[in-house]
Amino acid sequence: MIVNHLKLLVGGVQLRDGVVTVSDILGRIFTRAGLHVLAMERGYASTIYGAHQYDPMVVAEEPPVSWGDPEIDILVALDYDSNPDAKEQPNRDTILRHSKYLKDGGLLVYDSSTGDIATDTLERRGIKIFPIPARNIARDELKRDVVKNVVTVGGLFRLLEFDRDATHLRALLEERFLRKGREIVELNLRAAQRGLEVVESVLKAKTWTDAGYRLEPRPTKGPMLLLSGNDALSIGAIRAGCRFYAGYPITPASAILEFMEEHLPKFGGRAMQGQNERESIRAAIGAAITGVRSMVGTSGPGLSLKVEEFGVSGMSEVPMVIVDTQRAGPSTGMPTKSEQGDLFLVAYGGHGEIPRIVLAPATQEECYTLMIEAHHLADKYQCPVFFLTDLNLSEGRKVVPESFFGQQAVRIDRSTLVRESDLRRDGSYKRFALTPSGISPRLVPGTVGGVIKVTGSEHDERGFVSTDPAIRKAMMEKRARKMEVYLDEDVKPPQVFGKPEGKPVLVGWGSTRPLLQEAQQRLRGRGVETAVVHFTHLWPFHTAAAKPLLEKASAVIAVEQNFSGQFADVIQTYCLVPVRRIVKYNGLPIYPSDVVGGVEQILRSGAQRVRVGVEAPAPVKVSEGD
Amino acid sequence: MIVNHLKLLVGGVQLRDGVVTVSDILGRIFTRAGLHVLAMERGYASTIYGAHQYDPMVVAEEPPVSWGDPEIDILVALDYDSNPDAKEQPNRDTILRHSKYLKDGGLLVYDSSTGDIATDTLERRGIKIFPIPARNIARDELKRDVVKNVVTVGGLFRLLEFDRDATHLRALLEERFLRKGREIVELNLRAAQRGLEVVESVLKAKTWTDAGYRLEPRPTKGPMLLLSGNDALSIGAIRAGCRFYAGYPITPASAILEFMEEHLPKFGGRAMQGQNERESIRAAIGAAITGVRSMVGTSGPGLSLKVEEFGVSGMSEVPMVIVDTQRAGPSTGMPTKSEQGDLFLVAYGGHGEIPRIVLAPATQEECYTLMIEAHHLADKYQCPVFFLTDLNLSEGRKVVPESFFGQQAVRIDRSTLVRESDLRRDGSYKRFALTPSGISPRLVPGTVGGVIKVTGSEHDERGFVSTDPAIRKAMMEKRARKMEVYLDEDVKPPQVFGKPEGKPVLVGWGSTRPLLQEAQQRLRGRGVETAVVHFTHLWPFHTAAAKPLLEKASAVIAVEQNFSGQFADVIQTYCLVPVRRIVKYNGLPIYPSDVVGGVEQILRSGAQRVRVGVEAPAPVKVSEGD
Amino acid sequence: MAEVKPQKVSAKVWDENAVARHRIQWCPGCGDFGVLAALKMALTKLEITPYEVLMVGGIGCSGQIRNYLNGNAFHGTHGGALAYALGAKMANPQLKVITLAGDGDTFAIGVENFVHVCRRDPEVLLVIMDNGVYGLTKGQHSPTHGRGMDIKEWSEESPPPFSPLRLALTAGATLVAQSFSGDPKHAAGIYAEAMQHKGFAMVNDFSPCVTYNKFNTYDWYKAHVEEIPAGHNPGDPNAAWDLLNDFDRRGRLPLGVIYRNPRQKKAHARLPMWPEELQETDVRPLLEMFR
Amino acid sequence: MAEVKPQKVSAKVWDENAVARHRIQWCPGCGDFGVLAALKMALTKLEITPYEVLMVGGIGCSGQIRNYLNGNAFHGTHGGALAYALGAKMANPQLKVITLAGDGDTFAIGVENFVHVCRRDPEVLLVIMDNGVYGLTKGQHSPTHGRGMDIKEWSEESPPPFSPLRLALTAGATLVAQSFSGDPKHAAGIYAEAMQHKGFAMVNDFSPCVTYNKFNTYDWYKAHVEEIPAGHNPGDPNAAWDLLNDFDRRGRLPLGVIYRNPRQKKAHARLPMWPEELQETDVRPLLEMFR
Ligand SMILES: Cc1ncc(C[n+]2csc(CCOP(=O)(O)OP(=O)(O)O)c2C)c(N)n1
Ligand SMILES: Cc1ncc(C[n+]2csc(CCOP(=O)(O)OP(=O)(O)O)c2C)c(N)n1
Ligand code: SF4
Ligand code: SF4
Ligand SMILES: [Mg+2]
Ligand SMILES: [Mg+2]
Repeated sequence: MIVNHLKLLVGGVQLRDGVVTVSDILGRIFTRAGLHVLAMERGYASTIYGAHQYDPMVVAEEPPVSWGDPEIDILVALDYDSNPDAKEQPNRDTILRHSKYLKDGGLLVYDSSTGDIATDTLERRGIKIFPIPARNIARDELKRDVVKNVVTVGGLFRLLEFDRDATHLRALLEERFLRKGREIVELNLRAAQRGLEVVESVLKAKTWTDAGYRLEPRPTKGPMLLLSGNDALSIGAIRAGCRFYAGYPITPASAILEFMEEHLPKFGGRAMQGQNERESIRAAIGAAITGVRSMVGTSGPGLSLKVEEFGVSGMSEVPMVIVDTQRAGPSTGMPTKSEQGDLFLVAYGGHGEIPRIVLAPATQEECYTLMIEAHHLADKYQCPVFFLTDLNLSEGRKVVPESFFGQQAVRIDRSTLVRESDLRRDGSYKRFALTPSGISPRLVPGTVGGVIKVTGSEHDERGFVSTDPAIRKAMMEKRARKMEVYLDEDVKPPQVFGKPEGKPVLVGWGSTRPLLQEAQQRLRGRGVETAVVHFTHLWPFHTAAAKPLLEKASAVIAVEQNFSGQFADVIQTYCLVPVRRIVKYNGLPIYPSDVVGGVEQILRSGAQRVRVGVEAPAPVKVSEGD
Repeated sequence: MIVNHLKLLVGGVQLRDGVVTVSDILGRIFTRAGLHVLAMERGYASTIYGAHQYDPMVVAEEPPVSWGDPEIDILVALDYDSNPDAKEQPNRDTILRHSKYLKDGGLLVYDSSTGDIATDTLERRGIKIFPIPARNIARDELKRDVVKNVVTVGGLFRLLEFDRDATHLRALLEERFLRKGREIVELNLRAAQRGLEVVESVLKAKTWTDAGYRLEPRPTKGPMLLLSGNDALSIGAIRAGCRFYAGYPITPASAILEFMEEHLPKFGGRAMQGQNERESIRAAIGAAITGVRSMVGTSGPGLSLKVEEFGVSGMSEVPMVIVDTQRAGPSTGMPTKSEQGDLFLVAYGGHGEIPRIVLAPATQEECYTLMIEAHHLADKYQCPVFFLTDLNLSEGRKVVPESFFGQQAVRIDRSTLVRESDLRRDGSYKRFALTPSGISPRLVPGTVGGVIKVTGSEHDERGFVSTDPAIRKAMMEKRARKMEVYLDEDVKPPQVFGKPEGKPVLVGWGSTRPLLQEAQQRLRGRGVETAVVHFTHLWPFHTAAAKPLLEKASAVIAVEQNFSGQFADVIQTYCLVPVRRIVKYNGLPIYPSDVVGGVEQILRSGAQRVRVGVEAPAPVKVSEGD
Repeated sequence: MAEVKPQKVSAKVWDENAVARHRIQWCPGCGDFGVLAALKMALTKLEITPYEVLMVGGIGCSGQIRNYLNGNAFHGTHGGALAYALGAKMANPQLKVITLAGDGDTFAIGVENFVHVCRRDPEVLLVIMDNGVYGLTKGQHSPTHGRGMDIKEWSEESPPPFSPLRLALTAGATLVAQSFSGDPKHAAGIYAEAMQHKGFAMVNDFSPCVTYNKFNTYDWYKAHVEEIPAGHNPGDPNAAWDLLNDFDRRGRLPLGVIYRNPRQKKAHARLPMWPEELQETDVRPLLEMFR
Repeated sequence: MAEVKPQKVSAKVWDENAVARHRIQWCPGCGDFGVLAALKMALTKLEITPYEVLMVGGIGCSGQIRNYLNGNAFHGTHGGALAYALGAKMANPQLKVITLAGDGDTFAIGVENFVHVCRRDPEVLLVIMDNGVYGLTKGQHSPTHGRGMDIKEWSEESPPPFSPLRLALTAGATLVAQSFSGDPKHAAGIYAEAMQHKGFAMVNDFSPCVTYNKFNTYDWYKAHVEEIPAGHNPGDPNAAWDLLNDFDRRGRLPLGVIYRNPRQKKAHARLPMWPEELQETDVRPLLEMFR
C-alpha cells in the first residue's frame, strides 16, 4: 500500500470533458486535507475545443522536490469516445497517449460510457482498471450531463480511500453551488456516491481488497493555499505597490491581466486590457511617468513587439516591470508549451545599450517575493526590470502555507522620488543629474515648483536633447553606472547546493531549480556527487559571484529548456569557462531522468551538448490550431 | 607645398548655409579630376534647420587608408553670423567648434559678410585666414543669394590652385543649370570668379605666393564614381534580383527607400513607403512568400519594431534581407550619429530561437558585393539575413571606379525554389521536408499542382500546426541544421592583416576596417607590431576560423563603436578568450589616434577596457531636436 | 494562372490539403463553421482553384480556417495578416489573396494595417469573423464587444464598441459588406461578389462564439440582422452612410454589400523572380549619376 | 493641483524651462511657430501652470514643440505619444495632458493609438501639426499628403489622402476640431475650448511645412480654409458629418469645433504611489480564494 505519495494524470478532450474541473476539485480538496500538491505541467492545446488535454499532479505528504518523471501512478481518462485516427486499441486518446507511462501496478480509471475497451496489455502489467460509465450515469440516471466529472471524482476518492464520508467534497460543493440551490449540491453528492459504488463493484468483482494507493489527510499549521505562479506574482505586485497594470491577452500571461482587472481596483489601482501589445506597455510607461509603480505582462510574441519600449524605459529612466511568462517560440511557436527561450531577448533585445535587470523566480513562492524585489529595483534604478517565468511556473500550481505571505516584511522604499518639499525653488532641479551612482532623484509631473523634460533622445541633465559628445559620453556612463551599483548593492548570488569544488556543477535558472535538486539527489543515489548552482538574478550577470564558483567545477553543465543553452552562453561570455549543456525544447518539461541521463552521458563520453527529449509520448500526430 | 593630400571641413548652419551643396560640388569635381575623396563622417543634426552642420572630407592622390584623425588642413566656415550663446571670440559657430583641429599652417576660409572677426590666436599658429564676404557678394553684387556657395567654391579652388580655367566647374554648372538658362550658368561662374578675386587680393595683401596646398588632377582609367554606402547597397540589391523593397522613412536608411522608389520600377520591381515599420516588413514578407527577392531597410528604432517579424521569417522560412543602417541608440538616441550598437539586437533579438545570418560590409564596395551575397544566402537558407551598416558607412561617400561594378560575376541561383515542372503531381510535396541539410525545397503559391501551408506556429513537414514533441524537436533541429551548413559552405573567415602569433590583435567588424588598418600602420611606425582580424560575416559566429587565430594572440583587442563591446562579448562566448576593448560611443567616428592611444594604454597598463573620446570638440552646449 | 483549371473545382476539392474534418478544433456550433462552408461555396462557384489561392490567416480561432480548406496559406504575427496580404498581392497580382481573421486580430492589434490597407486598396478580400471576443485567448472583450448592449457609463478600460463598417468606409475601403455565418448560403453570395471586386473588399461576418459570447448569440443576431433593401445604391458613399445611420437608428444590423466603388488604379505585372528574368540585370544606367 | 497657482501665469512663464527662443530649430516660417504661439495663448488664458501640464511629444519637427515651452514633457517612440498620454492621464487625472504630434506620427505609424484612444476617451488634448509630409525625415509623403491635389489614378504605393476629422469622428473622439496655425489667435481659441473638454479632444492644425510641402502653403490654406458657420450644432454627430460633406463638396476646409459630445464616464482618483499610501497594503483578502 502506497500512502500519500503518488502522481496522477487526468486527461480528456479539451473544454468538453472537464479535465480542469476534475483536477481543480482534486487539487483543492487534497490541499485542504493537508497534503502537498504540485501540478506544474498543464497539458493543453492552443485551440479551445477538441484537442487532447491532460493535467499531471504530484500528491505527497511532504512538499515534493520536483514534478518528477513522466511515470504516473494513476491515469484518469475522461474521454468517452474513440480516437478516429488511431488504428491501435485501446483507442481512448488519453489512454493511447499516457498509458505507457503508467507504472506497473498503477491504476487506470476511464469513462466506459461508450463501452468497455480492450485493456489486456495493461492488465498484464498489473495495472488495475476501473471502467466507470460516468457520462451515462450523469446523463441517463442523474439527468445532468455536467455531473459526470463528480462521478469520476467519487470513484477516485473511493479508490484512494479518501474523504470516505464526503466531508471535503460536500464542503466544496456547498461553497460552489449552495447559492444555486441545495438540490444541486445533493445531486453532485449523489453523483460522487454513484462513482464510489461503481468502483466498489469493480473491487468486489475483481476481489481486490484495495487499489494499492491511499491518501490520508494530514494536520497543518494554518490554512494552506493552492496557487499558481501567476497568482503569486500578481499578489506580489499588489503588495509591492504596483497600481497600474496593462496587458494584452496572451497565453500564459492572460491570467495576470484577469487577476489585476478583478483585484487591482480594490487597492485603488487600475488595470487595462491593452488594444495591442504596444498600447499596453506605452500606457504603463505613461502611468510610470506620473510616479505610479507600473507593470506589464506578456509572453514571447508580445515581448518582441515591445522591444522598442525597453529602450524608452532605459533611456528616459522611467521604471517598468515587464513580466514575460515564457512559452515555446519562435514566432507563434507552441503557445501552450513551456520554454526558457527568451533570455537572449530580455538581456540583449533592443537597439543600442540600456541598463536593465533580469530576474527569474524558481517557485511560486519566489514569484511573490521576487516580484516585490522587482518593483523595488525598478524604482531604485529607474530602468526596465524583466521578470521571467515560464508557462509551467506561471500556470502550474503548488501548495504554499498562507502564513508564507505574512512572513515577508515589505518596506516600500521610494526614496529616489523627489517630493515638493524636497524641491529647491531655484529651478536647480535636474531630472538627469550626473550623480556618482548614476541614479538621479526623480521628480514627477504635477509637483509644484519643478518641471521635467523626459526624453528618449540623448539629452543633457535637464532632459533637453543633445548630441554633444561629452554629454553623450557622460550620460551613457551614468546609465551604465547604475548597473555597477546594482551589482554592488542588490544583486543576489546564485544559490549553491553541495560543494562545487572538483565536481560536475549543474547550473540552472528560473523554474528548473526543483528539478535540478531532484536530479542531484538521484545522481547521488547513483554514486555521482554533483553541485547545483542556481540563478534567480540573471542580468547584469553576477560575474564576481559566479566565476569563482564555476572555475572550481570539474565540469559546468547548464540545464536549460531551450535549444542553444542561452544562459550557458552568458556564462561563457562572462566567466570564460566552457559550459556543457543539457537542453530540451520539445515542449515537455525537463524531467529529473533527462538530467540524470544527460549528466551520465556527459561524464561518460565528454559530450558538449546533450539534447534530451528524443522519445515523445504522443503516439498520434494530429494537427492543431495556433 | 602639400600636393594632393589634405582633409578639409565645410561647416555652417544646417539647411541655410549650403554645407551639403558645397561639399557636393567639391566632392564631385575632385572625383572627376581623378582624385580620391573619402567623406565618411557627416556632421548634421536631427533637426531640419538651424543647427550646426559640418562635412569633413579627405582628398588624396591615392585611396586614403581611412578618414584619419579630426585634424584638418582647411576649414571652410559658411556661417556668416555670430553664435549668440558664445562668449568667446571668434564667434562663428564653425570656427568655434572646429578651429582647434586646424593644423598649424592650415587654412581658414570664412564668410565675412557681417564683418571680419578676431583671428589673432589662429594666425599665431600660422594659419592663413581668408575672409570672403560671400553672402554680400551674392546678394548685393550678383543679386542672387543662392550663389554665395559658388563664391566660396571659387575662392577655395583658387587657394588650391585647382581648376583655374573653371573647366570642371563650368561643366558641372552646365549639367545642373543649363536647362534653366545660360544666364544662371554664367552668373554662377561670375560668382566663382568673384571668390577667386577675393582670395587673390588676400594673397596679395598678405604677400603670400601661395596657400601651401595644391590639388592637381590625375589621370584615371575610366570613369570614377563618388557614391555612398546606401547607393552601393541599393545597386547591389537590384543587381541581386531584389524586386520588392519596403521601408519606413528613418535616418539614415531613408535614402535607400528613395533610391528604390525611383529606380526599382525600371527593373520591373516595386518599392513601397510603409505606413509604419511593421507594415514595411510584413509587406516585404508577403512579397517574399510569392518568391520575389525582397528587402527592407531601417535603422535601430525601426528594427526594434520589427523584432516579431524576425521570428516569422525564421519560423515560416520565408527569406528576408533586413538592412540596418545603425545609428546611435538606445531609443531615439542620436539619430544623426553613427554607432555599432545593434549587433546584439540582430544576433539575439526575438523570443525563441531561429536561424539567422548577420553580415556587415566594411566599405562602399562591400556594400555592393556583400548585398549580392545577402540575397543569395537568404534564398538558400530561407531565413532572415541582416545587413549591418552604420550611419557613416551608409551616408559617407567614397570614390570607386565605375569598372568595379562590372567586375563581379553575379549568378542568380534560385535552385531552392520548386517549379511547376519539378513538382510531382501525387501531392507528395512537403514545404518543410526534413532534409539532411535542413533546407527544404520551396514552392511558391500559384504553382499549379502544389499547395503550401506556411505558418509561424510550430508545424509538421506539410506546414500544419503541431506540438507533437517529436515533430517539434525535429523541426527545431532542421532549422538549426541550416546554420551548420552555412558554416560549412558559405561563411567567410575574417580577413587577417599581419600575423597574429604572439602579437596584440585588433579585432573589428563592419565599417571600422579602414580605421584598423590605418591604426596598424601608425602603431608599426611607433614600433608596435599588431595584427588586424576583421569580420564581415558575424553570425552565426565562425568559431572554427576565429578561435585558432585569436588564441595565438598576445592580447585580443576589440575596437567597437558601442558601449559594451558587443562583438567582444560574442568572441568571448565562442572562443573563450578574454577580449579587451577599445570602445567609443560619443557619436563621433573612431579615429586612428583613438586606437593608437587605446592600444598603447592597454599594453602599458593592462587595461581591460579603454573608453575613448573623452575630449569633445563642441565648446558650446546647445539643445537640439530629435 | 486563372486560365489553368487542372482539377475539377468541385466542393470536394477544398477538403484536400486540409486538416481532416473530424480534427477541426472549433467548438461545436462555432460560427466559423458557417464561414468555412460559405467560403467553399463561393470559391467553388467562381471556379477558383486552390493553387491560385493564397489565404492569409489571422491569429485566433478564426485564423485556423486557413488550414481547414485547401489552398495556399500563410500565417505570421497576430494583427499582421493584411500587410502580408498586401505585399503578396503587389508581388503577384495573379494570386487570389484572401485574408481571414478575427475581430480582435483585425481591429485591436491589427487596426493600423486595416486602416492603411483600406487606403492602399490592393485587390484583397478580407473576411472578418466578428464574434465580439477574443475566442482563442478565452473570451476577453474585443473591440466589437458590447454590440447591442445598453451601457450608460464608460471608462478608459471599457470603451464603447467599434463599428467595422464605418471604419472601413472612412478609411477608404472600396467594397464594404456584412454577412452572417448563421446563413452560409447568403454569406457565400456576398463573398463571391467581394472576391470579384477590383480592390480591397471587407466583409464583416457575424460569426458567433458559442463558448465565450453569451450575449451576441445566433438568436440575438437572427433577431437583429436585416437584409439591405433592394433599392440601395452601393456606388454612392452618402447612400452607404445614410443606410448605416438608418439601421443604427432602428437598432438593426445590415447584411449585404453596403458600398462598392472601385478606384482607378495602375496595373502591375508579377514581379520578376526567376533567374532567367534577373540574370542579365544591367545596373550601369544607375551608375551614371555618381560620375 | 489645479488650485495651486504659485506663479503668475503670464505669457512669459512659458519661456522658462524651455529651449531659448533663438535656439528653436524650426525653419523660419514653419507653421509650428504658430502652434507654439497659440498654445501659449491658450494655456495663459486658462491660467494653467507649467507644473500641472504634461506634454507628450511625437517624433518629428512638430514633436520638438514640447521643449520649446515650459511644462513637463515626455517623448518616447514615434507614434506612441497618445498611448503614453492615456496611461499618464489614467494614473493622475489632475494632470493636464496634451499630446503634440505630427500627421505622420499620428496617422501613419501611430494610427492604432489614435483609433483606440478615440474610443477610450481619456481627458487628453491632441494637437496635430498637419503638414502633409514627414518634415523631420526630409519631406516624404505623410497620410495627409495629396490634400487638394487632383490625382486621377492611384496605386498601392501612392494611395489617396486621408481625412483626420472623419477618422476621429468614426473612431469615437468626443471633440473634433480643426485650426490653422497661420491664424494663431483663432487657433488659440479652439485649443482653449478643447483643453476644457472632458474627454479626448483632437485638433487637427494645418501647419505648413515651408521647406518640403510646396503645394499646401500658407497661401493655399488661406484660399481654402473657412470658418464653421455660426449656426452649426457641434453636439449633433449627423450635423458634424453633414458639415464635412458640405465643405468637401465645396472644396473647402472647415476651421472650428466640428463635434463636441462628452460621454458619461466613471470618475477616478490619482492612483496611490507614496509609501504612506502603499505601506500597509493587506493582501490577505486575496489569499482566501486559494484555500
Ligand atoms: C503578439 C501576440 N499577442 C497576443 C497573442 C495572443 N492571441 C492569440 S489569438 C488572440 C485574439 C484572438 O481574437 P480574435 O482575433 O477576435 O479571434 P477569435 O479567436 O475570436 O476568432 C490573441 C490576443 C498572440 N498570438 N500574439
Ligand atoms: C520607429 C521610428 N521610425 C522612424 C523614425 C524616423 N522619423 C522621425 S520623425 C518621422 C516622421 C515625422 O513626420 P510627422 O509626424 O508628420 O512630423 P513632422 O516632422 O512633419 O512635424 C519619422 C519617420 C523614428 N524616429 N522612429
Ligand atoms: S471559442 Fe468561440 S470562436 Fe473559438 S472555436 Fe469556440 S465558439 Fe468558435
Ligand atoms: S522641415 Fe517643415 S515642418 Fe520641419 S521645421 Fe522646417 S518647415 Fe517646419
Ligand atoms: Mg474574435
Ligand atoms: Mg508632418
